Amino acid sequence: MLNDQVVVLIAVPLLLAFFLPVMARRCKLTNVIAPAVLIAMIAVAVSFLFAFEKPFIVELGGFAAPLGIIFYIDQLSLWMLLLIPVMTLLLWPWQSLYQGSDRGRELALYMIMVAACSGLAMSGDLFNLYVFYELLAVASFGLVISSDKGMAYLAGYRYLLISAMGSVMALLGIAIIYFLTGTLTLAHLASLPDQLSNPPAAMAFVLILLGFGVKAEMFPVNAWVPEVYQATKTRVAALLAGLVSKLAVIIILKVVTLVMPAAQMYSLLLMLGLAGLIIGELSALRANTLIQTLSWSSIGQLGLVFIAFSVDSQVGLMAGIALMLHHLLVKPALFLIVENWSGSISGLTGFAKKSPLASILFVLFALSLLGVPPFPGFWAKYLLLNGLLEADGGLYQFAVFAVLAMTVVEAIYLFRIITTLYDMDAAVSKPVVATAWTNRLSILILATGLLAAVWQISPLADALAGVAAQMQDTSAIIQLVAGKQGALQ
Amino acid sequence: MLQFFPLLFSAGLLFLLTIVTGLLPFAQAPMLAGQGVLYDGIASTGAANLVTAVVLGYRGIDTLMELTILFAAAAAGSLAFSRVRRSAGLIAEPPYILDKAIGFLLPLLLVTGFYVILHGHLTPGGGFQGGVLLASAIFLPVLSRSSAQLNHEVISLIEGLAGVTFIVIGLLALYQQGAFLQPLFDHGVFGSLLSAGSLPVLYLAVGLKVGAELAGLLSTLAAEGGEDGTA
Amino acid sequence: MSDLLVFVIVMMTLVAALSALILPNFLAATAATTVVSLGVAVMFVLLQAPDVAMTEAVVGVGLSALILALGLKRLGLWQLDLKADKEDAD
Amino acid sequence: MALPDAASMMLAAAVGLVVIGFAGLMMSRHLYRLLLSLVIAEAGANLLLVMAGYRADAIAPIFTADASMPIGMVDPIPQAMVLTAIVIGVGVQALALAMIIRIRNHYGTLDMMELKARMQDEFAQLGQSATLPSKQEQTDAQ
Repeated sequence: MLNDQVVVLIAVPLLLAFFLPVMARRCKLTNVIAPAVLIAMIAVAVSFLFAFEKPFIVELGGFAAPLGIIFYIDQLSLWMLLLIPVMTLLLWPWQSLYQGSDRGRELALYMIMVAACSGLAMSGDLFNLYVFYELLAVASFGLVISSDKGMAYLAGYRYLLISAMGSVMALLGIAIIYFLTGTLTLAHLASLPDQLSNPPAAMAFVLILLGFGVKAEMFPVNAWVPEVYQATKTRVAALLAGLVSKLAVIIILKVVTLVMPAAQMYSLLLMLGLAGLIIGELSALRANTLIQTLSWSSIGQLGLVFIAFSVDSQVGLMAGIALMLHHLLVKPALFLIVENWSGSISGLTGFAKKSPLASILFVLFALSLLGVPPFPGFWAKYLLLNGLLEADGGLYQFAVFAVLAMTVVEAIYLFRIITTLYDMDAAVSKPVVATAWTNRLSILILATGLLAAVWQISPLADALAGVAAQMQDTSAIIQLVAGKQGALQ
Repeated sequence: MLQFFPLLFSAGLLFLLTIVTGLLPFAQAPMLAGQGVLYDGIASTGAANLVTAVVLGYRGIDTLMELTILFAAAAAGSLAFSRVRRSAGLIAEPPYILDKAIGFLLPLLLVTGFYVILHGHLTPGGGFQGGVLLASAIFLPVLSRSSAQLNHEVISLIEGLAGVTFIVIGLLALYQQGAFLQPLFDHGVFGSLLSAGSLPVLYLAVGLKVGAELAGLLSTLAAEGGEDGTA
Repeated sequence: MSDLLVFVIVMMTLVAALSALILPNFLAATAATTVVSLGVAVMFVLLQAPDVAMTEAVVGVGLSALILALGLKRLGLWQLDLKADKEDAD
Repeated sequence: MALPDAASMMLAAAVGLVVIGFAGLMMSRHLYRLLLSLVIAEAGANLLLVMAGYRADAIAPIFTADASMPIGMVDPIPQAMVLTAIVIGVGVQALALAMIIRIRNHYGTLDMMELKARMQDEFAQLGQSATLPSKQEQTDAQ
């Protein structure tokens, strides 16, 4: 059947990854083969996006739901399956420190990351999510240290410790849930609310939330973010902030909507999101390099995403998905633009004179990040405020003020950067490094995407509403899984 | 010096986990999924060891991903040392006993390793445990003779081929039976060595891959890399 | 399973875990970690999990100890005497 | 002295290992000790997971001549999961050790507080200096 073929999106990058170190030693073709495979994956993902409107499940190994592992694929998964190879290709490491089989190993880590992300987008099994998450974690440690600097190893080790601590927490949570229910399929867990409405289950949920929250840059477990993003290569930071964090958010979204749709859990998510937003944006205000600013702002933006998902309604889901996809597009572009603008922000005075195009694009993306009207960022924030105003509860009202106040803070630091860039009177203090054409192409593609989103905003909104409706209809998922099970017995 | 906050956190965690585990139904596992595996395991996989049935059949993709994690860790580990000046082996003078014992230990470890791997579907053991034994067998010469160096090309070839075998068997199942990693072939006579269809083949791939991966990691940690130019 | 046996093993494991954090000599701390793995492996046997016990024994007691020992050598922390390491600050 | 029953003692062992590991992760300053703490915490989590599938008076889930019926066997799924988790753990551990060795070679110390301070210094320098990262990377690489 066609729907079972979706696993090739995991199998093929892995197949390539296992061979890359051997292959890279022998021939120089690896620099072409890996991107070619990514392009083929994009084609496959597009064909899937057009072929399937309704959610479907894939039984791995042909074993029905509670016994085996299932993939549950809805519209959001299909979108992510498309975006994963696209973003990886845009942030591809065309230049490298490594040669020979080590170059092959570096590329293999990228392909493994692609496979792990695709798996996370599809998996519908709690432990399988954990395994894919660990795979993503190990691949990202490898990417972080691939800049081969002392501080990258140190930041990477601190990241590894936090991440491994999170994994232990997630594993404890999974163990507690298995104690209570004896099953791991998310859709099956969703049909067992009685076993899961007690204190141990709540504890398990908090542990899982914190565990998977590490990569999603969630509040108490995000200390690694500014360190790693500053210490490693900027494009790896872009990949972690743009793509990897979104997949971690999707895990949390799956667990919240299916396993634990309780009011307390939504308020917990709201509080963590608020803390992330406030701390992230206020620290961004104090940052003195662009990379620092962008990493703190990334924490703030993901705080916004969590706030959106804490609203238990279709508008909330829609706002969350919109914010997520918007950040996925904008943050990597900003990281790519500032890749060669190192040093303090004040050192960038008058840079717009030397590199006008990059400065204009920076302003464009910054305005969208801030949420200025014609840009998609505005509509995402607008949806979020709508959802928050509809929800009742004092904390949600407070969240409205917090979101608005933090938007002002965001405006302050972004405009400070922009005015520095466009300070036309000052002499440019340092030379501008030309960016590689591949970089420029990536940035231009992302900018085109952003402008296309401005132009096509209403069909996009309809599509988003459809995705959100599918996500909210959890009973459909339960029935889909249970129906398959009944048919087999 | 003891810090206040970590102590408080640990005490809180201890308290919460104690309360929560006290509430858990110990020794009466609900087994919503497990019961099905117990009754259906032999019919769908043919393995007498049901843990193997789960590892390679019901949750085969977990195992594939786990192999990939080892691969990624080994790749990242060797990236870490790839740009460092290589130094000589770790041990300058091999201990006499180790040097003499190696001729006897090496075949023993290899045979035990393969035995454990190939009986994984019948008795406790399997690809991981056997793979670790293989890794120590491969690594032993490096430990005992400073001159012996692992052939990294062969190691990466083995790990590549083993991984590819696992995926190709999975894809074969996808195109023949309709599902990725579905068990293939006849189940054979229950309880005999050549039974359980494709499971022993998969376990052999797992064992070889784990062995090659870990041997590579060990030799990376042991032999390569001298002093870094300091900062 | 006999209660006394379980008690002894649990105590051994917990004491070993604590001493892995407290012992000033890193070789001894590594050995204590291996004892933790050993204790956990025995508990796996008591919990009717022979496969897991075998893995924990092979990996935790054998491989992991080997990896940690190689690390100790490379880090220059391999000291057989009981003198406290200067770099250990906790 | 009456001993508590075996079940609660083993649960206590799992909880104890996790808490000891976490306490070590938060209180240690030495990079190698942090890694040991991680190994201990992982062992505790694995133990809890195996217990999730345990049943009183049940046998191991392996069919033999003596045990040919599936009744009264423990749950095989958590055992398979722990098998996976153990191997993942050892992979991460080896990678962590490789990173520690590189950190030690680069900075010459293994004390987390000192290393953290030095990393913050480096970041502060990045914020002040006008050097470009591409050049710095090249000098680093040599």
